Amino acid sequence: MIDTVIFFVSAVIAVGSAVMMISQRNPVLSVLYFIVSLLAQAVLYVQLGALFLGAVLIIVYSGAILVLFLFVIMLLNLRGTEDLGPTGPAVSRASKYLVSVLLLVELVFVIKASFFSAVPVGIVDVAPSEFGSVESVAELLFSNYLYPFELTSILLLAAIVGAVVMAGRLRDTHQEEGETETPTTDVQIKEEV
Amino acid sequence: MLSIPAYIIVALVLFCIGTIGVLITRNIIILFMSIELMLNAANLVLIAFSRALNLMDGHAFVFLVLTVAAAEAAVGLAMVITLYRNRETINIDRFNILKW
Amino acid sequence: MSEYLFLVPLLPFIGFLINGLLLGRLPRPVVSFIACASVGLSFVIALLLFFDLKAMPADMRLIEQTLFTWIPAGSFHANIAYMLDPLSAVMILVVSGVGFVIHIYSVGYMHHDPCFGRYFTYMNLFTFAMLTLVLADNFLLMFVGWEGVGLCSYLLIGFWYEKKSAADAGKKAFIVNRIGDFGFLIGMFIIFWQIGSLDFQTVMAEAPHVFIAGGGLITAVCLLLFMGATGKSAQIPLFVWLPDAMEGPTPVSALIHAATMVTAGVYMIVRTNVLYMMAPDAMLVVAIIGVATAFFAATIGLAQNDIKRVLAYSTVSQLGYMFLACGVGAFTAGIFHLMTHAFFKALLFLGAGSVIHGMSNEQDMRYMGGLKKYMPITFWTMLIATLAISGIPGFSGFFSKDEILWKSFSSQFGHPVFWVLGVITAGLTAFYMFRLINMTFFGKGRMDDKTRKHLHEAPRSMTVPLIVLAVLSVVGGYVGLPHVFFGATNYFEHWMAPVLSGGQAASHALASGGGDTGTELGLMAASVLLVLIAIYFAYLLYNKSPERATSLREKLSGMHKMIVNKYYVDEIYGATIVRPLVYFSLFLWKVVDVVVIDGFINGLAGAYSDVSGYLRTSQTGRVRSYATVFVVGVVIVTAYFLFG
Amino acid sequence: MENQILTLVTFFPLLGVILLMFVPREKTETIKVLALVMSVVTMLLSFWMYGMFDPLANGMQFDVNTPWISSLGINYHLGIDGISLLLILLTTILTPLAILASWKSIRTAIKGYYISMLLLEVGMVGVFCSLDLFMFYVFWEVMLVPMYFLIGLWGGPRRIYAAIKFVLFTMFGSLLMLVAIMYILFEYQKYSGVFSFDMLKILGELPLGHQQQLWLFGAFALAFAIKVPMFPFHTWLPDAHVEAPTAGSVILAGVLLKMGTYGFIRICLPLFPDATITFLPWICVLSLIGIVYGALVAMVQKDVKSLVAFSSVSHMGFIMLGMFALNLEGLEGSVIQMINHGISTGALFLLVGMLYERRHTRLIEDFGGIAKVMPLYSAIFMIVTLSSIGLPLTNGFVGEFLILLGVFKSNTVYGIIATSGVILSACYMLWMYQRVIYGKITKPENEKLTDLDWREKAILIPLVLLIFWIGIYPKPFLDRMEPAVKQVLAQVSRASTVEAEQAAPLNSMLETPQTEPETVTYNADGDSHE
Repeated sequence: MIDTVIFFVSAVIAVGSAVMMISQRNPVLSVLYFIVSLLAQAVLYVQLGALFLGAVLIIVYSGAILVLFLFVIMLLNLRGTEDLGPTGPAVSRASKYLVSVLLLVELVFVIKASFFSAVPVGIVDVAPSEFGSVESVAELLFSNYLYPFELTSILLLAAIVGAVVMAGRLRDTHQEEGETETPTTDVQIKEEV
Repeated sequence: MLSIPAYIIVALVLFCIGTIGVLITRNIIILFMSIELMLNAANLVLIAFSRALNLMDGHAFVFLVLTVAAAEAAVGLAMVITLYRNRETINIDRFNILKW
Repeated sequence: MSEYLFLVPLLPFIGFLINGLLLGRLPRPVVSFIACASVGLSFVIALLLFFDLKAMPADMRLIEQTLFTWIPAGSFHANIAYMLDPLSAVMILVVSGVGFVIHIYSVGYMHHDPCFGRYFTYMNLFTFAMLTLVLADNFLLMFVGWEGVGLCSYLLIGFWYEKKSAADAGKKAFIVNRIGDFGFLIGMFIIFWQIGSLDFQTVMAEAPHVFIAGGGLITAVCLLLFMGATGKSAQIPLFVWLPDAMEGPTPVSALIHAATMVTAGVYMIVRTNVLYMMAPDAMLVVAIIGVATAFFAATIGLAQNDIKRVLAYSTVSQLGYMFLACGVGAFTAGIFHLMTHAFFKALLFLGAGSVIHGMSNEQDMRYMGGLKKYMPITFWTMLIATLAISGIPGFSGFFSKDEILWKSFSSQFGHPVFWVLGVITAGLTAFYMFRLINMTFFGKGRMDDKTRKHLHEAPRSMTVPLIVLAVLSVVGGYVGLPHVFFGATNYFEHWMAPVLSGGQAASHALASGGGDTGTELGLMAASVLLVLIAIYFAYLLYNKSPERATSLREKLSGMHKMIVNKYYVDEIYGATIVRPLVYFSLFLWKVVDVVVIDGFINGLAGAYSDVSGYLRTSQTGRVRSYATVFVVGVVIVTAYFLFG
Repeated sequence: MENQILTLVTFFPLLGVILLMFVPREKTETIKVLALVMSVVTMLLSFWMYGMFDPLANGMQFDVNTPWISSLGINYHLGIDGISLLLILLTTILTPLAILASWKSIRTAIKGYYISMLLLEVGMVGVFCSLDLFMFYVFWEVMLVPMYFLIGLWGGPRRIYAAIKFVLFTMFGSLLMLVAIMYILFEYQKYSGVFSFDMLKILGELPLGHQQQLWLFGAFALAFAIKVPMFPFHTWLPDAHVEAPTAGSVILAGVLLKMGTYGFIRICLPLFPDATITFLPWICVLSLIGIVYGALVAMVQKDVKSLVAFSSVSHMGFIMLGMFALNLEGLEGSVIQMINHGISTGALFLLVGMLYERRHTRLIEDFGGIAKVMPLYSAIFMIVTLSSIGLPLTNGFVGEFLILLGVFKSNTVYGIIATSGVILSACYMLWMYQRVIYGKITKPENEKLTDLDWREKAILIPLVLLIFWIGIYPKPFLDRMEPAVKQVLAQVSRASTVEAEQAAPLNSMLETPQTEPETVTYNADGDSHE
């Protein structure tokens, strides 16, 4: 009984904060709402027996990636006050909402049609003991999914190099001022916005 | 007692909110975050199903997806910075060089 | 001798080749010698062949010679083959004889003309084509000659091509001839379609079995062939080109537009008399058009001031007579008149030529007058010719024209109305001919004194042919003396009889028409009387008191203007046929071709580029709109799988 | 060596092209001479072939049939009969004349020009002697490309539009043809189990239902009708001619138009006899319109070349009408008229080209009084005009007379309307001739025009001789094509009788008079010797 209550609360929080996230003008607030939504999702993970992944989600994902977002927002000094130009015509905005809702309805239909008929397991009782534990995930990762695991490491490496090269400081334009190499990336930020 | 479809429906709702976010917002950062949201919605579905089928593959998969999400966010944000550096704006509609 | 038949047409052709290929390089005397010699030689051969033919028994008079097969196409065999029978014998004698005389004449006439060689080349080519036409043994070869003479008349009318009127006249002549040839061609096709061959012998033999006498098909054939004849011999609908053909040099008018080419139509009808005898209503049409043309042309001739135009209309009128003769079944009379007409009309034209030559190219009679003392020979020879053409007894014209008038009255196909119109036309002919004589030779000279000083008699090379023709136009008549005059045998009729033997029914019909000589003499007297009255009137108006002519002209001014402007026939043709045709073709080109077809295609291309232009706007460049399209795609696909 | 003669004649110009590649661009003289020598040698080869051709034998001669792409059943199958022999001769005679004619008029990219001329010749001769549908189609397309360059690169001011229009028109047609060829291929495969493009085999063995024949005939007929050109599809011709260089128009009018009519004779008539009879009234009416329409519009043209182009539309209308009279006279007339049209219109374009070289204008009113300044030119122009009008003793008459005869026998009404074409052709040609040649010299530039030099004489004299030779003694040509024409007629009369009643006025055509050959058992000696 308690599970369904937890489920409902966290589901509502997740959806609510997600909605708040996309409707914010100030990016910082939207990041924070996103973190709240992630936390709610982590609760759902735990309910579904994915203890390890819940933790990973909180620590790695919202801890690292979203902080990176925050960091970039601070870097670009965005206060949500930039003029983002006129919002598009109402009809195109409305059509976009409509399309997404339509997508939602269809997916629900898909789930209704496929799930209840094909997969017998609708309701499940308690999960086996170490279902979501770290050992089981790790054991699987290093057996069946070894190649993808290694590949993701290369992927991360590529991402890092890419990010540094792209967002690195503009060495060539400043060479002539004879400035010493400053370790930190000095991005030309225009004061006036 | 867990009703798996409920979790999936929540995931779908999150997914569609992510879609709306991508289509509506004109701020690149929020656009990225909406994409991240859609990714997480997908993870939720994976976990729900792995729970329903009692298979750990779902978890492994989610783990990999998270790493990809991280890599993608890093590169994406780097691009945002370069874009901002060139055009001093983060309104995505300004970048329409591909216009006919 | 008969194997030299092919030489008759071939010699002028050789003359043509020599003069043509060595155009600028031969000195004038050589050119004129080659030209005249070739025609002269072919005349001599023709004469010899004539005597050969005469030696043969009457009903077997035929010389044939096949050179080579021309077009062998399955069931259709056309070969180049020449045939000489009494009819074509007469024709080749006339053509080569008169042709030779005119060649001699034109040596003098064209003496000062820069394109001397080109003139004689065309003249030789014409003689070749005319001889081929007359000697052909099948319709196709005759058609070759037919178009050949059409071409030569085009070249010779437009000889002085720098004059726009001459070039136009040439083009007009060719096109009108072509319209005639259209009918001739279709007539030939029907004959071939029905009989399967185009040779005269087979056609004349097979015709009675294949065609039903008097039936629709045979009438159609005859009318179509007659259409060809009207085109070539300038009869009512298609006569407009002959008066304009006077733009060419005078000897050309004499040879082509008086003596030979224009008579090709008559020859063709006489050649196919078997067909015509089987289609009486076609004969009726021929007669009607003949007499109508005669009368109509004579009226126009009354008011013409250009000496050559008067003669041109007189030719049209005399041709009308010949067609009248053929129409009433008197083919022999037609050919006889053709022969005599060739003599005196050629003489008239050559005379007019020497007059113009003397008057330094002045053709308008109003500026002439009193030339009698300056050009005695020309005057006397032209007087003889005028007497002949008016039908004064003793001259050739009388015998041939009177024969036609009598046959038009008495023959089985004839009708008194034909005779009445014929006699009136004879009167008119006499009137305008003597008007011409009086205006040019009598009265006081109306030309300015510069030309008066230049007035001179034509040189010997021109006057000798005049004299020769004058003799012929007197003597020519006695060949065909009607037997009503003290029982003389009509040599010409006997000579021509075998050719008409094809239509036995016709020949005895003619004989029975002979009837009582009394009426014949009576009619003859009536026509002579009318002619004398006309002559007196002409003398009265144009010699004694010219002012009376002017007063008469005012009184009948309306009618006079009509005649002077040739009943506006050219203008009517221009307005009803030529101009609408041009506008219709302009319409076809500008509207149908450019607007409709090209418009459709260019429109297609335009529409294609518009559509692609429209589709292009979908590339807005904004990432978000692309994302929307993604989602829409996903929705559609899932919908398809869900509900599809 | 004998049976390889066809390959030699077809691909000898290709050898010329290869040799031309090696000559450096700036040595224009050597390029020109080499191109001329190559085309003249091809002409001599075709004369030799003409000598060896046996006029009496039925079926295809000099037959070469070696498998090429055997998996698809494509054979390298060449062979000619009377009709293609004469057309090949026409091609190999006109090409050297065209090359000689463009000696001075072409100054830009000379090497490319002569290469495309020789390539064009390969394409043309190939079409005339290929007996394999696939090869027929390949040569058909090969011929299109150089023609496009000829019009597109060396043409007049609106050359791009004209070239594209020309290519699109022909391409549209030939795509339909490709579809039809494919259909036949699979139909034959279904029937005999093996793929084969071989015309003779398909002709001999493949039974085609009436409905199938209709569609196939439609596809092929459209492709050829555009090429002929027949009435509604003709608008590309005047543009192409006005913009093409002199040599281009000579080849275009002289030979390319014959592709369409040749296609009808070689493919449409024999392969689809039933459809031929069903479509007969349509094609006859269209060609009649073509005759009258072409003549009328030609009358009001301002530009001599477009006048001659429309006259070609009219003449080709005659040829089509003669062909669809479906009797011996009509078909022989139309084949001989193809040769005549090639010669007389080719000569006309050469003459107009010579005037264009001197005065750089083609408008009729810019001329006048040429006869005074250029007498020999005017004389030749007169002869060619007469041949195109169809005056007896010139080649035009022989063809026109036979066609009219044939048409008259098959349908009198068509015959009468067609004969009116004789008058119209006289009108527009003579009117043009008078405005260009006769009259006083109105424009000062016309005074100092020089008469023909030796090169131009060398081009025109052979054509004039041909005009008179065919006009006076066409027997050798008519004899050579007779067996081939009888062959085609035999194949067409195979049409099932059920069709005959439907086309009532034409029944007189079916029982052609007594010369119908003994039932020619179709000796498919063209069988590939597996």
